[in-house]
Amino acid sequence: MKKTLSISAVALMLIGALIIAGCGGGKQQAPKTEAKKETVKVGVILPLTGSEAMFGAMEKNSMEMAYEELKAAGKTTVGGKEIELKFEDDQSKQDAAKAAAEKLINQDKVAMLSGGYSSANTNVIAGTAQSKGIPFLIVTGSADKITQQGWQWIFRGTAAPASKYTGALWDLIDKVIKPKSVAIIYENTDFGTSSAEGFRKVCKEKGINIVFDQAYEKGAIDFKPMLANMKKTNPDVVFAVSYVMDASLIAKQMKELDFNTKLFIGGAAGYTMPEFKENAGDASEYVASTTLWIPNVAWKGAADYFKKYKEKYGKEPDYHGAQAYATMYIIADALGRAKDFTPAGIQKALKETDLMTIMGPIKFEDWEGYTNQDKPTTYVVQWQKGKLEVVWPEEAASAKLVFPVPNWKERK
Amino acid sequence: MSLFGQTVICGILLGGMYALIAIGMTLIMGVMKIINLAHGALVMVGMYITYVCYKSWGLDPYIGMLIAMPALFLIGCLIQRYMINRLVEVDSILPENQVLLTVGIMLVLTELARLIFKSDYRSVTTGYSSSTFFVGDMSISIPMTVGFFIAMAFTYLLHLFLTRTDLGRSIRATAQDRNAAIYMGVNAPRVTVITFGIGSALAAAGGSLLLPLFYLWPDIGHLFTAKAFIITILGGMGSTMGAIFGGLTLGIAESLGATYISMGYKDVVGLVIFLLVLLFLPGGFKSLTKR
Amino acid sequence: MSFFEVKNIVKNFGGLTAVNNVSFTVEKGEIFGLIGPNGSGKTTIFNLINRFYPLTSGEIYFQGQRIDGLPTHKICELGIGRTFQVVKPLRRMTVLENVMAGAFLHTGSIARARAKALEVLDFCALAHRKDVEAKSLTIADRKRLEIARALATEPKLLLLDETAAGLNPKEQEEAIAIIQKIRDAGITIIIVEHVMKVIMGISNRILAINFGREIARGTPREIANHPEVIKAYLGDAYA
Amino acid sequence: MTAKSWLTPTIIAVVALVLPFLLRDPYPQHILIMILIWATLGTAWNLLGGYAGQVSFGHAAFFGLGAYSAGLLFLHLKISTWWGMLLGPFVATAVAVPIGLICFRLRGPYFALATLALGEIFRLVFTNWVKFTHGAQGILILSTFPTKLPYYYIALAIWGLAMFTLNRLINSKLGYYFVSIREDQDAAESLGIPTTRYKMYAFLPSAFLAGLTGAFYMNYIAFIDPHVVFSLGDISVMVILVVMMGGVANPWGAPVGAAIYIALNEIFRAWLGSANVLAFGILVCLVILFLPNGVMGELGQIRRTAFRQKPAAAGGGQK
Repeated sequence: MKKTLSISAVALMLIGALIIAGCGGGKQQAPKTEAKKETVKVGVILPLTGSEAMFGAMEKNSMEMAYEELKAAGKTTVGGKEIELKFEDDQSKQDAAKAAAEKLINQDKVAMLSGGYSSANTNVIAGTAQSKGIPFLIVTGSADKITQQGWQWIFRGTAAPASKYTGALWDLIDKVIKPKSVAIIYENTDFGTSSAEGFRKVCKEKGINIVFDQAYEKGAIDFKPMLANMKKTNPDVVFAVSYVMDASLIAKQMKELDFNTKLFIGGAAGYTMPEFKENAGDASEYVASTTLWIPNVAWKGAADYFKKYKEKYGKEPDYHGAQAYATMYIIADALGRAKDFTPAGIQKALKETDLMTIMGPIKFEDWEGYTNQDKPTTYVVQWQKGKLEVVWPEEAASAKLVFPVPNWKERK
Repeated sequence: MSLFGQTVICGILLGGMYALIAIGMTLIMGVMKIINLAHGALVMVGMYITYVCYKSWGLDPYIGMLIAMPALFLIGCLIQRYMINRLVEVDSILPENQVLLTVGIMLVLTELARLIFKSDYRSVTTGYSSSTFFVGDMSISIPMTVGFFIAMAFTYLLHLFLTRTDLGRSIRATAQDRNAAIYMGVNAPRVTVITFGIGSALAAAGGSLLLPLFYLWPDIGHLFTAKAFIITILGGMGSTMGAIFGGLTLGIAESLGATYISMGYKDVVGLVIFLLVLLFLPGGFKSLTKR
Repeated sequence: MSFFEVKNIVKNFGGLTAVNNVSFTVEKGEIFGLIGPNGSGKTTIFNLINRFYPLTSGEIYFQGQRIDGLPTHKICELGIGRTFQVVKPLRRMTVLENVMAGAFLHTGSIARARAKALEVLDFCALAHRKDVEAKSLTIADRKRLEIARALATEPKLLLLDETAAGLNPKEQEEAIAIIQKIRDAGITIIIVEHVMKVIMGISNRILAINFGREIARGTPREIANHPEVIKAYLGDAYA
Repeated sequence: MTAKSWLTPTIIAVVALVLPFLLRDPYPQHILIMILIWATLGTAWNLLGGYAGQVSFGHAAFFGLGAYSAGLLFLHLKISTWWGMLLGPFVATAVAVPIGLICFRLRGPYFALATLALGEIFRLVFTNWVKFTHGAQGILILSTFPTKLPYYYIALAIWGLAMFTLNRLINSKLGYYFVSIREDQDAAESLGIPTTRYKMYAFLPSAFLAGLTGAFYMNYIAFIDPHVVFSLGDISVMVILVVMMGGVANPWGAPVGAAIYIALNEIFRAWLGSANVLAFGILVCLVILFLPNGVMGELGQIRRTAFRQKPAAAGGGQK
């Protein structure tokens, strides 16, 4: 009996191996109809299922939209070859991200990689790409350390290191807000922790008193105990790094607690998204946030992108979509300039990038310990009458900052 | 002092919400003795039904609840009848494969929701979503208070149902000793089907009450499943009153933990209490009243 | 000092007293019977002896050593084996493996455990079913498996809980034969039994209890004629 | 041991050794490595859950401790994460001792829930103890080897160790005792089996192997964060699924389950797009409904169907 079991075990394992080998031919993805033309493959790894799927889907849509535009303009044909996007789902899990990266590099022989939403998965993809010597252009993953390793194959254009999201904010703080005390709350994720760390560091340099500093686990129903505790310290300004829905709950519950500050500033992520306004309702009014992008930013094409996306997919995109859209343009630009499609050739072309996108000018530079990292342009925005307005830097402003904001009870 | 008061009030209201979700689970666990990891997913389905009612027909979540509950009752009955009850008859090495079946159900429900509704965050903003009243300088959320009292009412109704009706008594008999109940002529498979249905309907009620003040996306279930377990064990499996006490204990413990330790560690506080009760009071709070 | 002694044991479950101040002694080599109506506390006494439940108060001695307070497995190690009224076969193990699980108490070697188990199975006339999974045994064979498994731990004292319950007359005869064979092998036995024919036929002495309390003790004949015992059983019959 | 009983392991060993030369592409090799990782983790779980019947919903704790032992060595002492392969299993085992002492007082669903809670506590502590663990930022290293082959053989060796350990344990007195405890703890105790101690004998090697797997995972994937390695859904529950699909209490259960899980996951991911997790969920339901003891378990069952009979009802109770 033991024997039959073991033999069937072997058989099963072999069958399993054969199946894998079978997919090895790469036949699972039906060849495109225009396959006669040779292609340059670009692997894109995004979370299409799992907890981050919402953003993965938005980024995939945006890239496809950009691709169609480029194609219409004839820019997807580079050096006689057609750019082909190969999307892989990382299931919001890093095992799958690793598998996807391995598959794209080794099986599909992609010329370069892109994608990467969560910091964790971006880390794994970057590690794989670096050890294989394949260029990887990050879309969203913003952990500081990804571009701090000195990894030559990793490029980050449309995303800032998490601790640099606050660039424009400091200017605003120095010139207008001049707070004596700040409170920091942040989700205990990679992005939240890095952002808070960056903010804390600058506060200390500037001698701003941090009166409250706490991390929380995302997905809570009730933030009031933490907020009540924070209210007691009476900070001039609150700086909060939160996911979309935590952000709206925090705003709402601050209102419920009648917790007034001179200004509430979100650290990108949740506080700029349409879902934030929808859920927080009037509690979103006057909430400010740093951000990398908003639809009415001055860069050419930004508003068009927003409009087109909304028409096509029936939903408002946020800066994640813009990142993906701009990334597609960077890819097409770099591949268009590349002398050959070897990894080194593409790496060189990427390095020489100097492109204007809807995210602003993109260049890959080495600075402050970062490698191949674009110097981000950041903005401070504020919700005013249910619309997101740029309030800083002043030259890009679409509205004037309301500061200090009126107390909850003084609002209509 | 007002900080302490505010913390406790938040805890009590939050506890009421937790309790409502947990009542369904404690009923199911009490009768079937299985760990139902799909419970949160059932809450999620209930929330989506209420959400659709709101978006399509403008029904207030409190009314949408009346549609979501029977719908979930039906879904629960089907799951129990055609899936879990099938397993009870099967001779497997580990009875825990029932748990794994609920994991499968959870995956299917979650991914179906994702296919239909995408992963987008949804929310229902009603006029009263963030309305409050103040006692001294302590703020009290109105929808949470309403939810709290509805939770209490459901618990009381369930208690009446379990003690006053024949069906309720059959459910209790099955919970106490399945074999003995069968000898006494109780149709145990049917009772478990109805129990699972009621448990699911209560999960839907909990979800609907949370909808105005929370939000919704396909993976939301995970948040609730863990809480519901903790409360079920704190209160004692199968005890509706225990679920209320368990919910309040967890709510208050989490709030105090968030205020006085750190928001990041509040879940640890809940889990530690959970472990302590498991070890030193294995019957939950229910066993205290029996002595 | 007696071979085995139970002294004033009491067990409360919540407000309920299941065993109330029961004492008895058992001498080496005898068969000691324990009778009483349903729910009178017989099985509870077994569960107290091998410490499935802790005593509320009282003392238990085995070969001069106090054993209440020792964990269950230790009590078995000292030489007290038991069977269960509601049989507990290790369902997915074969009959042989069941008995081997008992035989491993005194050896670490599979070969020796197997030899010992085969020997015991032979003794209990169960050898022909040795490769059957325990879950597919008949009730009579399961009862026998209980005994075989306990015997494999080489007990000096064996607690038999309702070994003949649910058996037909022929199977009861066989059960009696096995019990006597065990006694003849020099193992002391305490037997809880509902089937009067069995217990009256083989016990040296009998203790009758009701509502957790002693109501009579003596030889089988004395017990059979004891008014309290008759009342208890008639009452039971009317219940 | 007869010559025959050595035959199949030898064949498997030979096949496993030459397999990477048949599948030279790094992608299938990566799949094989993932299968080996899950096979080892599954084998560790199977020892405790399948054989001794103690269904742990918290094995991610040991996997994560192994991974973090390796990662933290690098983070704080700047020494290679490979040393974690030595340290990790022992850390996991050491932590398992108090956990075992606590949880083995509980039975059935209570045990399962206690381990679940402990696993979650580890995740939360490692997330929030930022100074020591870097919290959710995780630990990132650069892979040591550019090719897959070294990883493959290390993973194979670990799996071999796991299979060897499992086989040695279950084909000894311990194996009989484990199964006795699983089948009926009271009966086992009454047969003189110190059940808590023997549960520990199953638990400690199980934690050791899980820790070893975790340490290897750190080295191979080259990035860990608490959310991933202490995950309830993706590690603790998934390992149970893997074993249950393959076959509970069957030495080949974990490897077969791992092969099915990883291979199907990849196939579904490639073919079904965003419906891949849905397909997996449906598959889980079907497997558990129709193959309740897993693929390997049911193979044995089919053999036995010939004289299968309904177990007689256990005697009614006097209680």
